[in-house]
Amino acid sequence: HLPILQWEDKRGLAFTKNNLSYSSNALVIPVSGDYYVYAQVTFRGPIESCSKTNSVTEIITKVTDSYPEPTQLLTGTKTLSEKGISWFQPIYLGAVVSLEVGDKLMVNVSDIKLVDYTKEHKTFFGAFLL
Amino acid sequence: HLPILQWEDKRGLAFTKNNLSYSSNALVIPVSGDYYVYAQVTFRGPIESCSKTNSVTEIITKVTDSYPEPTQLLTGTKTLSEKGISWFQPIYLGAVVSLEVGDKLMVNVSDIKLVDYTKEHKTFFGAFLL
Amino acid sequence: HLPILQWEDKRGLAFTKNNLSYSSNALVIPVSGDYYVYAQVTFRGPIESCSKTNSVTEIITKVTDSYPEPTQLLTGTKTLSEKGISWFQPIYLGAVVSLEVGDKLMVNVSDIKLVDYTKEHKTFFGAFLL
Amino acid sequence: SRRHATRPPCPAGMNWIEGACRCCAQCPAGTFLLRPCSIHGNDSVCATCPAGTFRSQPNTLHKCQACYECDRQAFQSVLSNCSATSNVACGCEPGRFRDCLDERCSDFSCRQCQPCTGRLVQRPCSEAQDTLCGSCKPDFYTEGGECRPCHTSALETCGKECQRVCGGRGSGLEY
Repeated sequence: HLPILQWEDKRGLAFTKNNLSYSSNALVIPVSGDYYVYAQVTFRGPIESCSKTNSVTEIITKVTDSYPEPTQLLTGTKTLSEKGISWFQPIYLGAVVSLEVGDKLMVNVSDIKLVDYTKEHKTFFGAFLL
Repeated sequence: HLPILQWEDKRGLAFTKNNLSYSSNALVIPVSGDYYVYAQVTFRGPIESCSKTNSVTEIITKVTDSYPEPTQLLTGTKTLSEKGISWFQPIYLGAVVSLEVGDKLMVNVSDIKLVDYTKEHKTFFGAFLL
Repeated sequence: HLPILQWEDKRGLAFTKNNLSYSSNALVIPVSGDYYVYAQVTFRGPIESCSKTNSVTEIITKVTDSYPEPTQLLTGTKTLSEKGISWFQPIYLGAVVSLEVGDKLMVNVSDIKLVDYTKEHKTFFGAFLL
Repeated sequence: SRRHATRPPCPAGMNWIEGACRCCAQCPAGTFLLRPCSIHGNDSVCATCPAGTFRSQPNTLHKCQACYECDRQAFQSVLSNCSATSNVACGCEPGRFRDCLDERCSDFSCRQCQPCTGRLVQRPCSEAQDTLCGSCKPDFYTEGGECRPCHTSALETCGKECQRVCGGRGSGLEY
């Protein structure tokens, strides 16, 4: 599986409420219903590593006790044409999904070393019940 | 007019409820009000066709009985700098629009052959009443 | 500070309601709460100016009486690889933020001359209370 | 306020069903949970995944997952169709190989295998990788990175690779 991002859930602009909690890298759904789920990851490079990056991918995934495999809910995949020079690439995803109590939402990325985690307003993740 | 995308509305992650229905390639608004409307289209190429693609465009459009022409609600247009090699380009759009009962929402694209229709989590479309 | 965009708030698709008002380039928050705030800016170039553009940035900012400096809420920054030829680059941002009555929301951009303001469906800004 | 009832762990082969507040037997792969079980726990009502959907594992989900589709525009071909228990598997049309987007290769396009014109094939084209071309075939000579047939080479530039062909043709050559 692709690496899973960790998130800040209290400090700065981050917060959780209405029993939507954050634990072990996942938002935990407190009540069944339809949620608007969204995330933006800002990728940046190049980084000193042998592999040359051709693309970046962000996936919002659901894990549930009712099924042994994660379900990919939303995917953003972008090829990169910036060669060698320093580049930035944000990917925003958002949509309504039906979720059950206890479901866990996570964000996976193609390469965690490419994620710009330096500023909370560039990479963020959230959900709200409709 | 630009080609209109067709959507799956029942299988997998797709669903409709609260009388927001899908018919003839459009979401049909059941009650007047303000809706958050969103869509992502993942474009990919190149495809073996004479035309070399310089840009991709996604437009969420409204058709209403009270006016003979479609109204462009949201537009995402992106030029492509990937030359010849295989490329992926997602475009996400979302905003609040005021809609009337019976209005129809559709997604138009610049070139339907460039749309990645292979996975439901890469190309999606929806709306919810505020 | 980065330039602040001005917005149309009445004509065409634009509207304000529920006391969420627009004044001096800002949306003014009428009641404290959690809001989904979003904006898309379509950038386009090149423009006749000496500076060659390497990147474009869009920031949704909060200004509040309780703090003398603006707070960056959401940022989208993208490097450009289109050389010299005409290019388009949309950046969409959206997330839930906690706001207080009287807070002002604005959109800043890296270079106002690069903003495609010609069509309301290409560049837009809004918020709604959850 | 209502004390949050802690959920008992379910026995193997059973999952907790929130709505029914009890453990129910899992539905087998290829099906989904149509109706939760009664208090007996083992009488979950399962239904077969509708066409175009699948579940590859035992589950207590209300829907099946939508099958992927192979990307015709990218010259993908169907290796195995989607069934109730497995997603579609896509490969490349003959004469093409996978150009993967990243290591996972869940997204790929199918590029034409290079023909190795005038060269020896060191490794034939396969689903996973392009043909690997070797050196020029016999009776071919290299020019500008390409392999050309010896009979096309001019007499005066006839190299040693082409002695067999040009040597015979120009036997009366004075030095």
